[in-house]
This record gives sequence, structure tokens and C-alpha cells, in this order.
Amino acid sequence: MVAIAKNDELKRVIDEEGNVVKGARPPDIADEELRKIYRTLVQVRVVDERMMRLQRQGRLGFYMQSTGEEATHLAVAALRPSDWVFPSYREPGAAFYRGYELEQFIAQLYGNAADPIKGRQMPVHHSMNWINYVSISSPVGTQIPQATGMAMAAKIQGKDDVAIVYFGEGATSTGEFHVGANFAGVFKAPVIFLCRNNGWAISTSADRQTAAKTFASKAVGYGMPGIRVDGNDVLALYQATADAAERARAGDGPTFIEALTYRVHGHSSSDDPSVYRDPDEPKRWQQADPLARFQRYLGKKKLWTPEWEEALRTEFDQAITVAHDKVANLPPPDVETLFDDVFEELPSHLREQKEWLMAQPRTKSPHYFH
Amino acid sequence: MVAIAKNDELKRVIDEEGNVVKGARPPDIADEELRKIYRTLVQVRVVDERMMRLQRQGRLGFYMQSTGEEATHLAVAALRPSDWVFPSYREPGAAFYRGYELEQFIAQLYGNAADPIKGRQMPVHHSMNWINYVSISSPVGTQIPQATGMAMAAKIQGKDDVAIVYFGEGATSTGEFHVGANFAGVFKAPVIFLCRNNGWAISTSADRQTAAKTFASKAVGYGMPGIRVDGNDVLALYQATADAAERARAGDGPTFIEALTYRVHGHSSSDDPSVYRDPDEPKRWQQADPLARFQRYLGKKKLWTPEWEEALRTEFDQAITVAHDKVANLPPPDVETLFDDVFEELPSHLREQKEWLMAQPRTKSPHYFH
Amino acid sequence: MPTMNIIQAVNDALRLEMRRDPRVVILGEDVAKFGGVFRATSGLVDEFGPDRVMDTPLAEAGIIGAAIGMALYGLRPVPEIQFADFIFPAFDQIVNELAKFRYRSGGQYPAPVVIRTPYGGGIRGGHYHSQSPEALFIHTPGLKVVVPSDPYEAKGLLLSCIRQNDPVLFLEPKRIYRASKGEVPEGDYTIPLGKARVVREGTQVTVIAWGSMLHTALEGVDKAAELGISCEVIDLRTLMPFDVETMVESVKKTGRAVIVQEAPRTCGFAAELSATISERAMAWLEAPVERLCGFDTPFPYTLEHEYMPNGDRVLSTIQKTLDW
Amino acid sequence: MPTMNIIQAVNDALRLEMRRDPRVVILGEDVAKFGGVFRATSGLVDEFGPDRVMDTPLAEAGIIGAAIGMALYGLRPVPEIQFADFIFPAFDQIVNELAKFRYRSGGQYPAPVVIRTPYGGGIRGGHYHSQSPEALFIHTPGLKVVVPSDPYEAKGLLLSCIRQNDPVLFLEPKRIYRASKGEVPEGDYTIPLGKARVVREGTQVTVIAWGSMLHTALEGVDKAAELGISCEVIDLRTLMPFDVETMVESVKKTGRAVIVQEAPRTCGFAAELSATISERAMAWLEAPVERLCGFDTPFPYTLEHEYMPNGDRVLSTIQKTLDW
Ligand SMILES: Cc1ncc(C[n+]2csc(CCOP(=O)(O)OP(=O)(O)O)c2C)c(N)n1
Ligand SMILES: Cc1ncc(C[n+]2csc(CCOP(=O)(O)OP(=O)(O)O)c2C)c(N)n1
Ligand SMILES: [Mg+2]
Ligand SMILES: [Mg+2]
Repeated sequence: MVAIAKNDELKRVIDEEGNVVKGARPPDIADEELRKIYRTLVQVRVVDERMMRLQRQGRLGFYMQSTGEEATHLAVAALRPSDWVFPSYREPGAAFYRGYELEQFIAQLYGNAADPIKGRQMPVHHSMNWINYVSISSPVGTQIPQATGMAMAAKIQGKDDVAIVYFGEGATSTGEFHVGANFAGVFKAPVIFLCRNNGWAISTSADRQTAAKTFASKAVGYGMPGIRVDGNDVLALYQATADAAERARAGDGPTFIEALTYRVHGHSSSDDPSVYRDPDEPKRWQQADPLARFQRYLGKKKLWTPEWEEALRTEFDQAITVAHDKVANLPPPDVETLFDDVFEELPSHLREQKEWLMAQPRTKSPHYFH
Repeated sequence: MVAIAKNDELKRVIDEEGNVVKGARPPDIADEELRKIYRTLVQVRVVDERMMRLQRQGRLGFYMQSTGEEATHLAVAALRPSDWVFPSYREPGAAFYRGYELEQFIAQLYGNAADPIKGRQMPVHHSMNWINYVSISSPVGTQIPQATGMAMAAKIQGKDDVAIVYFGEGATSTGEFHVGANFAGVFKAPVIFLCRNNGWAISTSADRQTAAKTFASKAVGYGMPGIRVDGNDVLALYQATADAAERARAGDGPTFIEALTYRVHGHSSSDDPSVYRDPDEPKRWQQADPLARFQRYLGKKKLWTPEWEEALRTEFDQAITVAHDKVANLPPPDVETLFDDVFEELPSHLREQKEWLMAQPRTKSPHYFH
Repeated sequence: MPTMNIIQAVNDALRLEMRRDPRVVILGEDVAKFGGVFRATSGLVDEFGPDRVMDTPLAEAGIIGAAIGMALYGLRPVPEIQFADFIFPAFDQIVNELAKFRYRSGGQYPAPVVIRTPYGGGIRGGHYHSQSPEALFIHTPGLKVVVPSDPYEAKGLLLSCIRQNDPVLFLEPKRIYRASKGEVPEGDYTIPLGKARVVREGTQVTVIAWGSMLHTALEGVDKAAELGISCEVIDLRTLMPFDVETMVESVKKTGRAVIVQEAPRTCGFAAELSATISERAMAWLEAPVERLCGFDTPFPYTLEHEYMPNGDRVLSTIQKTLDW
Repeated sequence: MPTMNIIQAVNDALRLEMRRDPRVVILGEDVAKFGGVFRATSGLVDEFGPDRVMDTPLAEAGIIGAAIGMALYGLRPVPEIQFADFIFPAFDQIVNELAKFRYRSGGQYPAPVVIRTPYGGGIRGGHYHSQSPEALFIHTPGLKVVVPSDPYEAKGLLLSCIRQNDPVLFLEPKRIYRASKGEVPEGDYTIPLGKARVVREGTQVTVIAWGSMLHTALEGVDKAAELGISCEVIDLRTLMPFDVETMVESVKKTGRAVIVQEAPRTCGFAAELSATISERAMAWLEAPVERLCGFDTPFPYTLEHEYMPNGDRVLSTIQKTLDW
């Protein structure tokens, strides 16, 4: 299996030049919405670049970029705000689209007093219950049966909410993927499985994850439709997701979407892909860049201009600077908070441990405040 | 999904009347071997009946019957004795075929001093390394990635041994099945996945395990051939297994075989199927009985006579009586043995625990020696 | 008051709570028509329908993973794991997900899932139908662990568990599922979590146990009584968070402690209790805290009666602390 | 003698043993060309080829399940789990299968698999790249658990593990992967399992630790020495089976014990050590055994420096036992 393969079965709406491909019809999306989608794509790109720079400067402990895969994030544009997102660590665009603020985003990366999750997790492990964006976990694949469960719950309660669950192609090898997909099939749960096949799981290429011809073909084993979408074509993703959501809400159960895309950079800021992959490989991706393609499409529709692009990038650059200035130097969460949220109420053993810790001299983080 | 479905895709060699079906050719099996296969089928049937009676009399703590599924056990007849079997709890025929002695079998059920596994496990959890029949585990599905690993090891060492792994259709829902099958596909491991689809997992019917059209279709997701065999047709199973072994030895990797059969009795001696399934369902199975079918086939070939049948049944009945008399009243394993085989050597904490226990007054089992 | 066994009491609690709270749902293997292999959910699907009592595919990780998703959405799932020995395929979902959800989300996502599972030996189950894995879960921050020891306790504790907002592992001692019988009030009552119960008052030795071992402990204590030895017996019932005070106060009074645990000795919960008592009551201790435990071997089949603690061994352990 | 860090020592041990014994194979995520995320298997695929150093699909249950099958067939697999936090999907294969294979088969099927995995905090990993799950495995009969504390120990212990015939969990303290450096002999040597190491002799307090906490313990002990307090320091190195004798003899000499553990306190291995010491050396104890542990919360991200034991806290715990 090769990422960015030309493949007949690959669903596309627009080609690399931004032209609608033969036989396709762009989904019916209002101009303002098209521009919002593009805005979000650009936001992810700009944010990723800036955050990675901060990481390289030693200010952030860790970061993960999505470059090349931004279009997959925008599948959520085809859903309602009341639908639930079960993300992995590589879909910040789905959160930005739903209104996650840069200040909160950056505070999470710093894990400081303004972090919505109180500095509990590594950078990029966001959680925003106010936009139904479920807490991110590092263990790969664990969110998958959870998404199925949430979807089963919605169905049980007679609500028409759907769940979308994001994961990489590597995650399809986990037992969790299997049990989550299998439950979804059996219970006809209204859940959309969005597999970002970006060709790599750290240093492991996609063809080492499975001998199946495509990841989409795995859907057969769960009795659900499996479709393979050009993951760099935001309109194709939109359409596939909209279709899947319609099926789900109609009671027809889950859908598996394989979005064929590419991980342009290293796995994370800790990774050095030159050890294991041809440095020319990312270059070949350039022509598939989901931003460039969608930009050309919008350009042809007169919805995009170089000036707007310029303005957008400046806007995000400035917004990031403002947000960063506001939160980057906030103190860490109070030491007392270490013991909150283990349980709803503090049991006596934790109260004792807290009292003990508070009586110790405070220690400085070797990492905080560079 | 219905067990014993008439289905075009179902591979068969002989029909219910024992006639070779149109287009099929019986595998090339010597007459003596055909008779050995039949012998083993009868042995399982007779043993199951006798053991279940012992269980009902309160002499055995637990038992599991295979009635209706015996043909699946004989897939091993298509393999070499040097190939490895990773069984679940419902394939004693595969062991008998390879020479597992009735005395040992019965001693295992009693868990007594003659039990090859020293009374360590519940009845029907056999282990016979001398015939490459791997220790049975209760947790469903765990043997599947192990079989894949053994097959990978054979390949690594340049040996042409293959593994066959048995499991029920319920086991396909486990994460272990998925990871084991997926590894096998990726590493082209010489392993044969033999799924006994007997329609039930305790009280749960097969259509509650998956929304896939067939269990065989799951093979697609692992890039291996998946074939669906009439699981009550011992020759079809033989052929499918022989083909799979040939592929495996040729370096072409794993095969998934769904053997469509039926669990005639309860899940185990602890089960009461009348609570959850139509009591008429097992009756419909009669015509599919793998023994009757194969018997008719052999009869037409003049390899079976009523006299032989009579002799066989008498032979096994007597052999069981003899074996049972020999081992049933043996004492339990020595108390000292409780501490053996945790590790290769006894560490000091276990030595102390052993000394302590030996100094206690002996207690009587409430179950031993009825 | 009706007399019930533990299975009936669990069933009663589930039925009551499902009537009271439409968010309560049950899922697991064979829990619907079959009512579970021990019949604890018997009849519930008839009353509440297949949307609230769900037979699942054979996958514990799926059962717990799905239950978590349901809880995030606002339901109150009470999944059943058929035997505690089969909980390990769901271990990652329990220790890395369920236990950490509230914490890792900064309090945004509580996940009130109550996992019911039969556990422990004494039913001729060999090592795959007999294990007592409580220590693994007690060591996992974010989980509560509760073990009832009789029908009254089972109903009252289970109702408390379903009504509070943290994940709970509710371990049901299957050896006494039917053997333990007693009067159980009809209708609603709860037993607070985190509070131990002094089952018998005494002066010379404190004996601590939970679940089916409480009965084994009482057997030994009865024998001790015949010899004129007075024991205080404590049923811990909530193992996490456990009631340090009741236990330590008792040991301060008696000066001696015996802990009876069915699980293997090394790194079991009894070790924690022993360490805690020594830390807090050392000056009162007249002998080392004694642990009577299962051996550090897999749970055996034929020799299970030699493996498990019994009344005689409880007695001899009590005597040992007195003779020290 | 060359100077190495722990990663290099592990790599050296693997290379040496793979040269010596063709049955030794490595499998895991990203272990081949990439050499593992910590580079412990770096270069091995070049020397031994992809049949003996295998990149696997992303599935820990598959890695351990396959390793078991390989071991049954006669290989000596040394699987790597990328972080100990990701071992839980394989928990069932480890505790129900690997640990019990020899026992359940009556000795027919030993399964000598050595699972290597980096563990512990101090690298800003949050709760999914920092956990210390040793207690869960120590409590599981049938597994050995080994933790090296420096490069010399790492090589010698790992070689011993691969050459013996029981399954081992080999936990590598990743905080000191590169920070701990020392001379390591070229070529072959082994360190026996089950034997603790007295790292420093002393008279007033016995301080017990393993892995990276040994270094934390030594920090505190150095501070104590400045105050004229003499501590004996023991590196347990094999946690199962652990060396009761060395530990208890030391405590009988000093009369006081402090255990330093990074994992959460409740039901951790320190509890077992504390209980064991009290049981066997009560008459010699001049103060309760003290445990300095991680808190009973999930491992945090930002506040990890407040979460983990440190030298000052070791010192104050030592002082506490002396002031008792
Ligand atoms: C259960 C588990 N095992 C291993 C890891 C380490 N790990 C983190 S990400 C990753 C690769 C994931 O690849 P993929 O699913 O394709 O997602 P991508 O990173 O490409 O978005 C691995 C192995 C983990 N986080 N969880
Ligand atoms: C992991 C696990 N979960 C649950 C069980 C309890 N259990 C034993 S057999 C069984 C059903 C298995 O059904 P299937 O795989 O179809 O095999 P069959 O019994 O039909 O041969 C269940 C649920 C178990 N043994 N292991
Ligand atoms: Mg990927
Ligand atoms: Mg079945």
C-alpha cells in the first residue's frame, strides 16, 4: 500500500488543480461555510508552524504536527455541533472549527494555570466538553470502542446525535479498533470511523500494519460500508462524512472512511524521520497539499484571493502572538490541584497525602519558566 | 446468520446422504485413513456421552461436549504429526487422532495423580506437548496470536511446520483474534485459522457476534483467503485444511476457514440451553450429523458396515471402562506439587510457603472421592 | 423482610435502580435472556427491554470501552464481566481510560461506570474461574473497589455505587453467591462507601477480611472463641478508599491483627493493610501483623481446598499472634 | 572498559546474546530500522536481519501473544513494549497466559519470554509515558520482575534474564536511560537474579529502592550523611523473587527502614516490603517502616516534579524514622 496512491476506488471531488473531477458533484455548501473551512485549514497550518518553533526553542516540551492531513480534520464540518468527536492527537482543526480558542489551546500545551485540563496531560492531549470534543488519550485506539458506546447511548436514548472517531491507520491493528468496530456493526451504532491513513505509524509504514489491500476493506468484517476517500480533498471528506452521518441518523449504522493522506513531518517533535524514510518522500506530497488544492478550487469560485490569504495568515499569526503573550507566562497549576479530580470528592488518604505534600518545601520544575 | 444454512458459497464434498456433490472430488485419502478418521469421530461421540454421564452422576466437576462438531476436529488429519495444534476446549478429537490416550484424558478430567497436567486446570483443559497439542486456556481467543507466533517461529527457523488454531465464532469478537490474524497476514505466517461456527457462544447466537455477512469474510481485512466450509462434512474440512497447509508451506501465508456446524448440546455441563433457545433447534440438526453423513459415504465405499459400527462402539465403551477403572480412583496430586512449575526452580518464598502448608493439618476436598 | 441470597440481592438492586433511574443500563456477555451465567441479571431484559439489558459480542474491552462512552454521554452503565478472570482483555480500558478520565480531562469528563464481576475461588474453577485480582485495581488511582460479603451488604453497596459519580469495580464473591442468605429489606436503602463494618467486637485480636474470606475468618474466630480467645472482626467492604480509622482504632485496642486474603500473598491488598497498620499503630502492636493469604502460585484446580485459607488456618494464625 | 549509558548497555547485551544464541529474536513497534523510540535496539536489524528483529503492527497483545508462541516453539523472544504504559493491551496475554503456561501445562510448556519496557517518570511524559506498574506483575505468580539501576546492572541482569527459562518483565528506568553512565565490561558477564545489592553500608537506617529511585535514595542519603546520619542502601534489582534475607538482615542491624518507590503508594511493592520487614524484624524495629512513594493520583504532567520522590523528601523521611 502506498499513500497518495492514484486509485480508481478513491473517492474524489476535486483534483490537484482544484477542478471538479469528472462525475463528481461538489457538496452543497454555502460560500461562507466554504471559507470557514478554508480558514480552519490555514489556522492549523499556521498554528503547527508556530508551535513547532516554540518546541524547537525549548519552550514547549512536546508537539505533534498535522501538516498534510488538515483536510481530514474538517470532516466535522459535515456534522452538527451537537455531534461528538472522539479525537486522536492529530486533529486540532476539528477543535478549531468548533471554536476552541487559541489561548486555551496554547495553555494546554504549556500545561499551566489556564490549561482547561489543569496541566494533567502532555501537550496536544486536549479536552473540551463544551464542544463535545472528548479528552484525548495517548494509548492508541482506546477512543474507538468509547465512541461506539457513546453512539449506542444516543440511540438508546432516542437522540439523533452521531459520533465521529478519528484514528491513524496504525490504530487499526489494535484490538480496540476491532472490538469498537464490531460492536458498532452489531448494535448499528451511529458512529463514523475516520481512519487517517497517513502512511506511517512513527517509523512503521502502512504496509506493515496489515496485509489487507486497503484499510477500507476491513469494514467488510464488521458488516458496514467502507469507503476510501482522497484524504487531501476536503470536499470528498465532507461528502463522505455527510453521507455517513445521514445513514447513521437514519438508523443504518456505522461507516468506515479511510482517508488516504500523508504525514509530511516526523511523528512528533521527538521523532527524526530521516532515520527510517526517504527524505524525498515528503517532497512528492507537495502536489497533493490539501490546502493548495482547496485554495485553487475556491480561487476558481472567486472565494479566495491572495490578499485574503495574506490577511488570514497575518490574522492567525497575530492572534497566536496575542494568545501566547497572554498565557505563556502564567504559573503552573497550584500544587493543591494535584489531588483534585481523582475522585469527585477527596477521600481521606488523598487528603493526608495532600497535607503532607503541602508541608514539604516547594520544588521547582526543571522545565518550567525557561 | 444461521448455522447449517444452505449456502452456495459453502464448500462441500459430500451431501447429507453421503453422496459426492456435483463438481466436487473427494480428497485422495487411503481407505485405512478414512477408517481412522471415522473411528475418531465415533470415539469423540462415545467419550462425550460417557463423560457427560459421569458428570451428571457428580463424579466429574465439569464437562464440555462436542456433539455435532466432531468433523471439525479431524481437520488435523490433513496435517503432519509435526504440525502444531492450538486448540480451544472443544476439539478432543484432534487429540485422540494424534494418539492421546483415554487414561490420560480421563485422568485430566479428574485432575488426579495421573493427570498429565497435575490437576492444575479444570476438566477439558488438556495439554500434550508430546503430540504438539498446546495447553488449553479458558480465556477465549488467547491461543490465536500464540499460534501465529509459533508459525512465525517455524518460518524464521526455516522449518515447514504449520500451526492450526481452533476457536469458536464467538472468539472472532475478541481483540486477540484480530491481532493474531493481522500479524499472520503481515508476516505471512504458516497458520490455519479454523473457526468452528457452531451458532452459539453460550447463550449468544452467532448473529450477535458480528454484522458481517459471514465469518469467513473477515479474512479480507487481514489479506488472507477466507473460505466457508460445511463443517459437518469431514472431507470438505480435510480438503480445505490440506489446501491451506500447502499454501502455508509454500510460503503463501495464512488461511481462514469458517466451518459451519452446530452446537447440539449446552455450552457445558453447567449450561441449560432451554432458557435461551428453541428446544426444537437441535432436532433440525439431526440430518446434518457429521457422523451419519460420513458413515453413509463410507458405507457406499464398502468401508463401513453396521457390524464395524457395533464393534467400534463396543470397543470404545470397553476401553473407556477399562481406562476409567484404572485412573478414576487414583489419589489427587501430592500436596507438595502445588508449588512446582510456577518457576523452573522453587524460589525461597515458595519454599517457605510450601513448608508452612506441609506443616498444616491436611484438609479434605469437599469434592474428591465421591 | 424477604430472605435472599447474594445473587437475588444484586438482582433486586439492579431492578430497583433501573426502575428509579432510566439512565441505568446493563451490558455484558449473556446478560439478557440467559440472565448472566450466575443469573444475577435474570428477568431484567423482560422488564426493561433489550436497549437497557444488552447481550454483547464476546469482547471485554468492547464492553468496558462502550460503557465508558455511554457514561460520558450521561448514562449509568453497569457492565458485567462474566468472571473476574476475564477482565484482563479490558484492563487497558479500565486502568488507562476509565480510571483516568476525570483526572486527565481536568474534571470535564467523569465516567461513572460500575463494573460488576464475580470473583474468587472455592467453586472448582481452576485458575481461570477463581482469581481475586482486587489488588491490581486498588493500586490504580481513580477506581473505587467494593466487595460485599452478604446479601444485605450486596444490595445496599451496589445501590450506593450506581448512585455516586466515580468508576467502581464491584467484586462479587461467587463462592457465597448462593450460600450466603439473609434478610434484605424490600425497596431502597444504601450503605455508605468507604466505611468498614465491625462484624464482631472483641478484645485480643483484630481479624480483617472482605468478601467470602469474611466467612472463613468468622469460622476461625468461632473456633478461637471456643478456646476463650476474643476477636474483633472487621469487614472492610470498600477496599478503595478503605477505612483506615476503624481498622487502626481496633488494632490499637486489641494490639494484634490478622488479615485474611484469598489472593496470592505477595503484593496483595493484605500487604497494604499490614503496612498501614504498622505505620499507624506500631506502638500498640504486641505482635507483627499477620497475613493469611493464598499462595504465590496460580490458583490450582484439584488442590484448591489446600490453597485457600480456611477456618483452622485462621485459628492457627490468631494463635500465632497471641504466642508471639 | 568502555563507558556506556543504560541504553547502550542494553543494546550491547542484546547484540552479544543474539550473536551467541541464534534462538534470540526481537519484536516490537519500531524496533528495526528505527531501533526503538529510545534506540535500545539500534543497529541490530542491520546485523541480524529482519527475521530476528521484527517491526510489528501496532498491537501489544499481538507482540506478547506472538512471543509466547515463539517461545513455545523454542525461540528466545525478547519483545519490546514501547512504554510500560502501553503494556496493558497485552495484560491478559501476560498475566493469564505467559505467567501461567508452565504451571497450567504441568511443566510441559515453559515460555521463556523476556519483555523489555521503559518505565517510570521524570521525562515530562504525563500519565501515559510515566507509569511504574511493577506491583501488578509482582502480584502475578509465574512472572519474574527485574529492574536495573545502572548500565553495568542493565547488561548483566538482561543477559541473566535471557538465559534462564522463566518469563521476565525487564523494566528499564527511562529517566536515567542516558543520565546513568558507567564502565561496562566488554563481552560476557551475568548478575544473578534474586539477589539484592548493598550499594552503601551504614548503621542507622536501611534505605531500599530500585531503578531510578535508587539514585533519588542516594541523593537523600548523601544529604543525610552530611548531617552525620549513616544509612545502608539496598538496590533490590530483582523484585520477584526478591531478596528477603539481605533486606531483613540489614534492617535487623539498623533497626529502621525507608522504602522509596515511584509508583502510587497504595498497594505498591513498598507495601509488600514494609509488611515483610515488619513480619520478620519486628523485634529489631525501632520505628515503623516508612514508605516514601508517588501519590495515589494518576501521574501528572506539569507537576511531576512535585509528584515524584526527591532527595529532600528521602532525607526528611529518614529523619522521621530517626525522630520516632
Ligand atoms: C497502545 C499504544 N502503543 C504504542 C503507542 C506509541 N505510539 C504512539 S503513536 C504511535 C503510532 C500511531 O500511528 P497511527 O495510528 O498511524 O497514527 P498517526 O501517528 O500516523 O497519526 C505509536 C506506536 C501508543 N501511544 N499506544
Ligand atoms: C475472555 C473470555 N470471556 C468470556 C469467557 C466465558 N466464555 C467461555 S466460552 C464462551 C463462549 C465461547 O463461544 P465460541 O467462541 O463460539 O466457542 P464455543 O463455545 O461455541 O465452542 C464464553 C463467553 C471466557 N472464557 N473468556
Ligand atoms: Mg499513521
Ligand atoms: Mg460458538
